[in-house]
Amino acid sequence: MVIQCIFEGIVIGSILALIAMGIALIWGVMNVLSFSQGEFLMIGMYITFFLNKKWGIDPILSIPFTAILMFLIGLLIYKTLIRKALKGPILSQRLITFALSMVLVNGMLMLVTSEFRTIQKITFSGIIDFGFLVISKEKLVPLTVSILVTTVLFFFMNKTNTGKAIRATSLDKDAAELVGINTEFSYALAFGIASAIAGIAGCVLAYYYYITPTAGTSFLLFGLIAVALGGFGSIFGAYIGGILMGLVDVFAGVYFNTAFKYVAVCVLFMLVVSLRPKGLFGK
Amino acid sequence: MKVILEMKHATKKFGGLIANEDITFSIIEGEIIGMVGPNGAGKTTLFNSISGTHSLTSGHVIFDGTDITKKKPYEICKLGIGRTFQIPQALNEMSVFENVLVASLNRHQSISAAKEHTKKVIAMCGLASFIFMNAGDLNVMQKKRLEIARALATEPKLLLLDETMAGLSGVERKEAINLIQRIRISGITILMIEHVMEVVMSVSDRVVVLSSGKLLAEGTPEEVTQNQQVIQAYLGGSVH
Amino acid sequence: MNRNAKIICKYLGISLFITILLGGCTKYNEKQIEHNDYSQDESPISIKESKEETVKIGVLLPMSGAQSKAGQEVKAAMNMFVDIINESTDDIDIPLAQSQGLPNLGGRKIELVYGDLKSADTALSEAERLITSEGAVGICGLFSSANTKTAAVSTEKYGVPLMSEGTSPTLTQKGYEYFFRVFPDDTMYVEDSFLYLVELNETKQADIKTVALVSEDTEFGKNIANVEKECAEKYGFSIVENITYSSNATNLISESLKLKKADPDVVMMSSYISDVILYIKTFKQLNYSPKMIMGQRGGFMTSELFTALGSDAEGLCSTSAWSLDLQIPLVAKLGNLYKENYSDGVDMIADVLKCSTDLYVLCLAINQAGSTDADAIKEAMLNLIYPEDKLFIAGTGFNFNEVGQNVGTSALICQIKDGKYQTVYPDSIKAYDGLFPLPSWEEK
Amino acid sequence: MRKFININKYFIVKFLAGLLAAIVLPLFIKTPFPLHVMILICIWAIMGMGWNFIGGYAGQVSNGHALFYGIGAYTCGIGVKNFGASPWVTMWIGVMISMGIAFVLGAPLLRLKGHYFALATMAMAECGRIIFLNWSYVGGATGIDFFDRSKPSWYTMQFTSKYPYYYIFLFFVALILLLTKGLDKSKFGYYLRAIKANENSAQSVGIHTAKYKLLAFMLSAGIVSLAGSLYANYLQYIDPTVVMPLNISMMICLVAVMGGIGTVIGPLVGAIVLTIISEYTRATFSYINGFDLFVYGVLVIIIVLYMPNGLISLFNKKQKNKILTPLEMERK
Repeated sequence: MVIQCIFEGIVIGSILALIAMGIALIWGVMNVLSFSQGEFLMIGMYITFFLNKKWGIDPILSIPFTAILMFLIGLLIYKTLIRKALKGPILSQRLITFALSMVLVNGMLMLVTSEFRTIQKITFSGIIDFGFLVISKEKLVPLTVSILVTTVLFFFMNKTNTGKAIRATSLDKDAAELVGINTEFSYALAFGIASAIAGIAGCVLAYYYYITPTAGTSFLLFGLIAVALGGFGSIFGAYIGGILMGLVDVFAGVYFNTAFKYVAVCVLFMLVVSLRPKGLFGK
Repeated sequence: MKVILEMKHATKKFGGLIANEDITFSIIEGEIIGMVGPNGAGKTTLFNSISGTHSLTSGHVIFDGTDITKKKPYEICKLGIGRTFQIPQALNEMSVFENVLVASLNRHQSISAAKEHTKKVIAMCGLASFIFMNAGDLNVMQKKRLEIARALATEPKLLLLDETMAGLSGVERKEAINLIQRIRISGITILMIEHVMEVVMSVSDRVVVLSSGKLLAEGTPEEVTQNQQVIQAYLGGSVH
Repeated sequence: MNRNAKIICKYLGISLFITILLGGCTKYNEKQIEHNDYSQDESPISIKESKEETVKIGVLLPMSGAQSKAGQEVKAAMNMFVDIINESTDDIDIPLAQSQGLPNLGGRKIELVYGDLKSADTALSEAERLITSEGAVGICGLFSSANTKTAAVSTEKYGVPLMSEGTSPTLTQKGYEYFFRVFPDDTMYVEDSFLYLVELNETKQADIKTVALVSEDTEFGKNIANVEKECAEKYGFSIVENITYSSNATNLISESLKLKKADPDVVMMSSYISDVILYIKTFKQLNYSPKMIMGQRGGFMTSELFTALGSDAEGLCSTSAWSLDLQIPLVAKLGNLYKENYSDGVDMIADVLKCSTDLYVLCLAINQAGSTDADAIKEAMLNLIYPEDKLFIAGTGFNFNEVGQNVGTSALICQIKDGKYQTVYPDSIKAYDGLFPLPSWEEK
Repeated sequence: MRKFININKYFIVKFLAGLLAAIVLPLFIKTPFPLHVMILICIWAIMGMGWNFIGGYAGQVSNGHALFYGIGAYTCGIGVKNFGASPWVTMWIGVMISMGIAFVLGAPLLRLKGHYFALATMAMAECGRIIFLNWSYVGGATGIDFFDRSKPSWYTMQFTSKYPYYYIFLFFVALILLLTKGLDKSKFGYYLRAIKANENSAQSVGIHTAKYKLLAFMLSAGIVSLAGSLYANYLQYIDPTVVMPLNISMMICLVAVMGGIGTVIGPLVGAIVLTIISEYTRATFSYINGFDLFVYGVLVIIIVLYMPNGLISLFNKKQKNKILTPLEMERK
């Protein structure tokens, strides 16, 4: 049971970690708390769904396409909306992303109705039953993908020039501009990457979650908390924050009370930030 | 000859880094003390320790007979220490007048009395023509003025000035020195960090020299400039 | 002084502008509404009879959010009934179908006015808007119990009949004057599900002893859980696990793990569609196959269940008030009419029929009363005459008691077989023998 | 009192003119729906003004004020239902409880900065919602229903007509507007603004920042709780999904931001505009699924994007560019 809980906790954590990384990126670079990240996840799920329905593409194969498409959507939203919003006060920025999430959910509702859909044609499915541990193959996908994405993102941010430019922008925008970094480009890129990651999260989540315009909303709060828990500005922190949230979620549910499991998550978060106001790995 | 501030073996560590080590000196009421030292000597750290931004790792700060080592900045301000910041921290989005008004409220309970006081301080600091400007829109010199005005409005006994002259032109500097003299005449003790030696030498009664976190020398400007250690550590480059 | 005058003018100007805006929020009818504050005996606002052609009925449906798909289906079914009433429809042999409009009101036709049902507090304001601005003489729609309570604040205040299928037994205990429910409440549904278990034990030696209760944490789930606890005790089943969970959760792992560990004979669930999908998928992933899953309508009684879960939905049971396979010719006729002309090929399901039947019954009562006055409608409702051979629901007819509950109704239990709801209980109307226990996931 | 409250006479004229307009306005309205919208405006205005103290003046953006809204509503509901108390009394008990909770939670949470504070308050409200949802004494998910058509009276604050509600709520709006105005140019108001601008320099000029932040948090919690009590009495039914969802917390911010945070009448303006948009779009566009909220969201984005300092900046523009003489300044 404990092993099962750990496994499931890490799987849920992986999804949260993917959302959290996108939020962490936007938070770190633009200092915006993005409330629309959950909706990017939802759009990613729909892209995956329609690819699957039309051409029978397996969600895992649709990851590159979804990521690129979401990247472009992210860029578009950045160019049309966020760039202007960044000139306003921080609170307005946050509320604009909140209103954006409302627009995306309801726009999607108008386009595809609220019908609950699931992906039917899946190559990875079935279970491996060890008795003490049941591994569902569908769940190995989020696990692997989140580790891969984290690693790629980590290397991108630390080893490539573009990544370094984004990090420099996040540390000090003016200084970065002085040394010739195109901060505007960094911002756009960061927002695009964050959307792409949310899209990837949508792909892997579509493996076993239902798809509906409001599906992303419930992930948002926990994604946000995972970022703050891990300490913003660090990709690694967001990842650990996500995994930790997943574990707490499952263990609190199984060993404490299912009705209060989210209370446990929230209380843990409040305790951590009361003691460490910058999160576990924040500097 | 009343001692207003006493530093006793003040030591401040940030993790493994020692910013201030065993600093002991005292300030007498009515003096102007200049604090000099190369960059990274720990001057601002010492200021922060005195004003309560952070507390000392060991040692004591005694102000006017009270131990203020562990006190919070606002308590220290209430006791009578006003400070400016090296990088001006104006209350942006508030007007110059309001900036100073907030500080005046430290000693004045009623808004009207505080306003009266604010006007005096603003006039004294020569900011009268900017009172309706947003503090964020001021230039650096004006911001530094505002810093002084704000510290002054809290009606301190001791004023800590952190590099208020840096980056000022000759004329502006003269005005600033004038201001410092006026402040002194009103009976306020001043401890100032300053890089501009000309200013330090001309206005200070005594000078404290810090280097690498330690107290190197203390004395009148003349004494200090002749101190061999000081010349080596700080002025070394220019004396040949 | 001049400046003061200016300011006053400015403010009055702004207020005027706002008044116009507010006025624009509503389409004014030629109705005069008189305010008559603080009188307890009469309703505060009396709506003078107008010479309008149509009888307006307010319909509250979820237009946005997760339930809006169900809302659309209800809307389609309601339109079907409106067409049946307004046009002369010969092949559907129910009262009001042959004539055009309501004969006792001089052939006045029915018109639906819609409101959005976002949450419990919008139910109140939208019901009020439909009554006072749109001139609705009755309110029906796809209500939950919570929404019904707030909508009732408005309908009671203005004295307008409210037809709701909110199933909480508390609704009929509150002493509402103008509240009516055509179909059973939770007590009947839950009682029936336990009776079915007893029957399984007797006829099939199913040996069911333990049940686990799973309920979502809003009113719907909580109420049912309470009734289930009472019934389990009454019929001698032991509850091995009682799970309350947050609806629209990001995962239901811990809930499912707990169930798997407790391993009850029957899992009784009250969940909305989103959670049903997630539960079934999670069960499958954890290789947990309960012997029986007994749903309490909600998510188990939606057409999306089949599209979302496909073959995984096979064998799920749910209580219901109606089923397409009822052995009544009218049922098939209505079902076909709906499927062919109104819903783009989606089968009619019980919740959709329930809400639209509400509308139909309301029209019957209005016609019988011969007036749109609420008290007359109530009077007619309590003495509703309906030929029993023209029924299209299970039970004996429309006989409302004093608190507004139809006592002529009965519950039934359906199981999903071959992508359809098929009645398995009660014995008298069952379409096929229930499947118990469910096969494991590999065998499906 | 003179040194605490500082209201000039032009404000009083404006205030009375506005109040007069607000009192006269409903007399021209013949249907209850616009009156309902005006009642909602009052509720949102109270909430926005309450939130404004901590979020607008002190700059500590709380995204969890739905908790206090819910506590206010619940205290009223329980008081009326279980103890037969008058809402006039219970609403103040609710204010006390909210302030108490704000005091306890505020002490650790107010140490957090920026987004962390927002998230922590969000988590706080979410905890509150789940606890109330599962707490059977307060009715749990079933909520509290204290609608009783037999007892309309001033004692129970239940009326068959909407007019008394409107005027009661308007009274509280006026009261809190005056309170805000009084505090706006007081020591408290200046201190909060200084904290918002720069906590370090605020401390350096002798402001006990933690204390003032906590005071502002408690004050705003109390006012929002008051709005909750009033709304509960108007709706006469409450459950956690009505009074405590995350959306309410965000909407409170939105009301204040739309009008202009840190200003006296900003939240009021925001409440008027936002409520009218919200109700108008719902009444007009709800025929298509989701269209009303879509339009609503787009309008919100446009307003917040092009008026980042709130609608109030439309009115204030002229004054900002004007150079004031010292005489005029004194009035300010």
